Amino acid sequence: MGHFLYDLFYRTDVLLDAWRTAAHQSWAMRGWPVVILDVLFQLGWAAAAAVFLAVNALFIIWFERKLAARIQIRRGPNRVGPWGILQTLADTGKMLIKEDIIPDAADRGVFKAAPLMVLASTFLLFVVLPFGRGLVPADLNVGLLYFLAIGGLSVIGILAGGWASNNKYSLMGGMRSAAQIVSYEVPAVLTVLSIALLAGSLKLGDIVRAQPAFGYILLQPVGFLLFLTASNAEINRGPFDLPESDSELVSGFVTEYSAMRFAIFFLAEYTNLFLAGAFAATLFLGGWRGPLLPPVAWFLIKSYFVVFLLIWIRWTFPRLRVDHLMAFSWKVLLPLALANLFITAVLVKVL
Amino acid sequence: MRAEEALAALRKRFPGVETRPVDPAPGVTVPPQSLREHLVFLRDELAFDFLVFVTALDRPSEGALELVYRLFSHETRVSVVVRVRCPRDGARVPTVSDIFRTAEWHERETAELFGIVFTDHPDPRRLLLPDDLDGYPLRKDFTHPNLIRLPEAR
Amino acid sequence: MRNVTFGNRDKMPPTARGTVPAATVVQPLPSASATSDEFLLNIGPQHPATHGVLRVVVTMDGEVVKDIVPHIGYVHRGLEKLFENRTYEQIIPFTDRTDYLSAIANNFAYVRGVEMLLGLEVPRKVEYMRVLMAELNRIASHLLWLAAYGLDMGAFTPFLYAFRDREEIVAMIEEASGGRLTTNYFRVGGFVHDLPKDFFARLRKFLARFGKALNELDTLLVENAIFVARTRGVGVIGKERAVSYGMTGPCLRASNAAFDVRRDMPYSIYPSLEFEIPVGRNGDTWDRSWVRIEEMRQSLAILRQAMEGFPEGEHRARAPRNIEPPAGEVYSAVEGPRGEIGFYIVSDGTRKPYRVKMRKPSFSNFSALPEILRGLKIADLVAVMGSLDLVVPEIDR
Amino acid sequence: MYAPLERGPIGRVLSGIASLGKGLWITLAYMFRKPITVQYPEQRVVLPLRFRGRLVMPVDPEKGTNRCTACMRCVNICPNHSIDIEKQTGPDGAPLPKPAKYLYNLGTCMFCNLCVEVCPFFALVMSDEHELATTDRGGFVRDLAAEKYRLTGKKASWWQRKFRGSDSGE
Repeated sequence: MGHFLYDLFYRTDVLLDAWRTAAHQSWAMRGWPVVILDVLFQLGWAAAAAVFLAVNALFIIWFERKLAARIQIRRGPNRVGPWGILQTLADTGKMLIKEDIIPDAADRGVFKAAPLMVLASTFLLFVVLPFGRGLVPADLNVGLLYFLAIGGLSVIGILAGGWASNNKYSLMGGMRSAAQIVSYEVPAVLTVLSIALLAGSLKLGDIVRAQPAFGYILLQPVGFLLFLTASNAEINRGPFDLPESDSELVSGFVTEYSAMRFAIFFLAEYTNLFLAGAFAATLFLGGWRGPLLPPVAWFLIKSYFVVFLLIWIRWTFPRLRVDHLMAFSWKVLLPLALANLFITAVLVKVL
Repeated sequence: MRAEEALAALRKRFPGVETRPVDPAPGVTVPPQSLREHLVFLRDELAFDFLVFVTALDRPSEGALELVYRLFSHETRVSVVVRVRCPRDGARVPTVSDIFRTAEWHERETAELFGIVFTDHPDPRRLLLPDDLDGYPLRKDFTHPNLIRLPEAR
Repeated sequence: MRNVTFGNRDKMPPTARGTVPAATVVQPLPSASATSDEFLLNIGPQHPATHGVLRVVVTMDGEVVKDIVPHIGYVHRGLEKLFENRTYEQIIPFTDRTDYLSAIANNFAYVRGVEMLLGLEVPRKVEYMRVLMAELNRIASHLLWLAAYGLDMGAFTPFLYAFRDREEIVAMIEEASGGRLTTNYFRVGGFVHDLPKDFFARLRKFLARFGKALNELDTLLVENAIFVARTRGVGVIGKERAVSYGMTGPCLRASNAAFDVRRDMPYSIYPSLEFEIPVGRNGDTWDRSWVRIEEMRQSLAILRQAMEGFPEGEHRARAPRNIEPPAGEVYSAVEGPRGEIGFYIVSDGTRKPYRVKMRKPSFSNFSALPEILRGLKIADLVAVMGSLDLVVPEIDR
Repeated sequence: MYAPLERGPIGRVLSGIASLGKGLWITLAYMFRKPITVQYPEQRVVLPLRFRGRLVMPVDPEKGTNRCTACMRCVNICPNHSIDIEKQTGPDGAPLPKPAKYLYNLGTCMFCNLCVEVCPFFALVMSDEHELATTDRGGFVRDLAAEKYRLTGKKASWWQRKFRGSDSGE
């Protein structure tokens, strides 16, 4: 029993592999097509990811509200549940029973689809995210590319939402978001490339294993800051929250959304926040690796530490202006990322 | 320019300078048609660069509206009041919004509250009042169903 | 994009006697733009950045502001008409309500005007109390501006820090007057109550603490690189234009014009106090912010001096029970947090004023908005409008 | 400090980065401070003595009734005409110096305190009641004379000192 628990937490990959092999064998012995089993496995992963997504959102929203409150010498939510931890649950319940309003002039089909598009793109990212040793639905050999490509997809949903609302504020929010996500994708890609150079692989599992004990952050300090900034901008959070800057664009692309559809946008936003933290932890902080504690715990600690950094930054700084945002990406981050990549390439070659 | 010089120059140009009780600022009354040239003179020659406000007083007993332009000089720190009298019916006064930009809104306000037409005003729309309000509220004879007078002291 | 008009002009009833033309709610677009990329954006009356019910219709080209038409009057209460039907003492609480952030400055200007009409001398202690209250009120108002401006700029945290400090001031004012915003503290000839006993202890505590808190706010918002980048060189208005638009207060001083009613039309005990008048150099949005921060520091200095020289005496002069000033007129101006607050009071010798004209700083400051804003971006609109420190009831009155 | 112009381009960039760091430092320090929130319905701030809540006409404990003489001065001073008085009438129909009804319109009152100041008999007090929001406008007009309000606490002694002498202003 002790062995099993140890394996469960520390050598999940061995356990999972053994179990999967056993399942495959028994499945094949009955003469059933193995594809179905694989599909079932993937569905299991999807269910697990969905559960994690919901629980994580509950926690991370509470975490941000509580942390923001601490920064602002307030108490934050403290009425529902111990330390207000169930506040998000109550809010979700409220969202669910609220009237779902669709503006008359909206493009109904697109309007309804937009939140799901955004959520889908964040959901799909869980495919390559290594939670622990072997705890990854599919460790693709192009994992890094997959992360960048799918992560950029959310812009379609945001733009669609902004357009379909038929509201000028929404449209401007959507347009800003498109410009912003596309611009910040470039420095993000270049920074991630230098990681790929160091690790010699695009597979996230390999990248985690290739990192020294302290992670790539000491080899790539500038890269870490660049990635943090770029991913913060890609998930549209302060000080880069221009698509929904409430003092200018009321609420940007979510202005016309209410009830459940708004909740889905909200869920996607906070999942994105976690994903930004998780990928930063995976690429720069050594992912799930760490002494003593089980890999999953290390992974969550590191991810939430990055999330903490992002929240801290959000509640400290004023918002950028849209042209400064672009200028910052193209004139500051891009040259820095290029220089970083170049230096990394030279050093990798020389050393 | 010093304050005394400005006041002396003012007296020279306007012999009829009067000072109403309490307010120490000298006041001059000018006819509507020469208002603009006097204001330009005050602004350019005597450095009265700041139009504090424009308003009017309704004097129904005299059948007149009295426009009040209060100027202040940042340089000499002297105030001057320019008054224009015009009849209550069909009051027309030239705009000064090109001399002092702030007059644009003050004139729009005065126009709708007192019923004065500022000729050549660049933007003669209503400013504060709803579009469907009849009458000029700050005239003494204004009545409106929603305007209820306080009961007199018993 | 469709050409949008607001309201139906044809349905409007004709204006009285036809002398004032009926309002055209939106200026027609220039003919050239009808087919181009420009569109109208209606900001307000309910918008997070307008700080109240005012509305600006902006002609936009993408994110760039081409033209801007402000619409005001949503909270026009006809106060000047009301005043004609109120006795002099009944007007005092209404002056609070013209600008809920600087009720004391408004009280001050009005009460001083009535005292001038009456020829009433107020005790020395009253003057000191008035200056103390006015400066506290100025700090409170500037702190609220800073808080709200932080929100406009997307920084929520300074809001709560500023409110913490403002709360102390408001509590002090509340303890003295009984009201937090609409204080109704001033009376003709003095004050309704004397200062509470522990007022100076509280004030001393506040003065000792607030300097550091102000530096924190300064660092967090006004000196912040993102803030500087967003405000520096944005929304510039030169000295001459600013004066011509009748701007006063911090907005004017940011444009390098050292005009302060406290110094240039001296009143109360201000001539005997030492304070500097901070002046900006460019007249941009950052200068307007910086001037306000500096003004708070100067107000602290004034508070210290007024506290040290605080005399003993009565808190109210012997004023007649029925205030019936002799016929005459007066213009009484004070330096409010937003600029020159003036009351032009015309008396006809009865208990009710013949006419009270309120000269309010936000009115003139706001009228310069189209000039300041043309060619900037929509995000600048928020930055510039916030930096003007508008209080809408004061614009509409 | 009038900073941003004073420095060269490199100095501006460096001071800009420094300003961001300083901002982060300030917010980090605040994370470890105690919240200043007052948990409103449970905790309440102490209202100052001069706080102006709803107008009441307290019962004078010595007289057992209110102190109003229906002199109409509060009616006349009220800027919004929020107060009206119906006098009691004697057997012969002549009005008595007592209010039969003291009507106070909470909906138009602006809590200016003028009626309290003008009252020569100290019949009126601005109470500490401030949670006055309701969903029903009908309850806004109240008869203060019929209410028989009992003033308690510090405010009561403050009020009673005013007409029993030894008024120290506090």
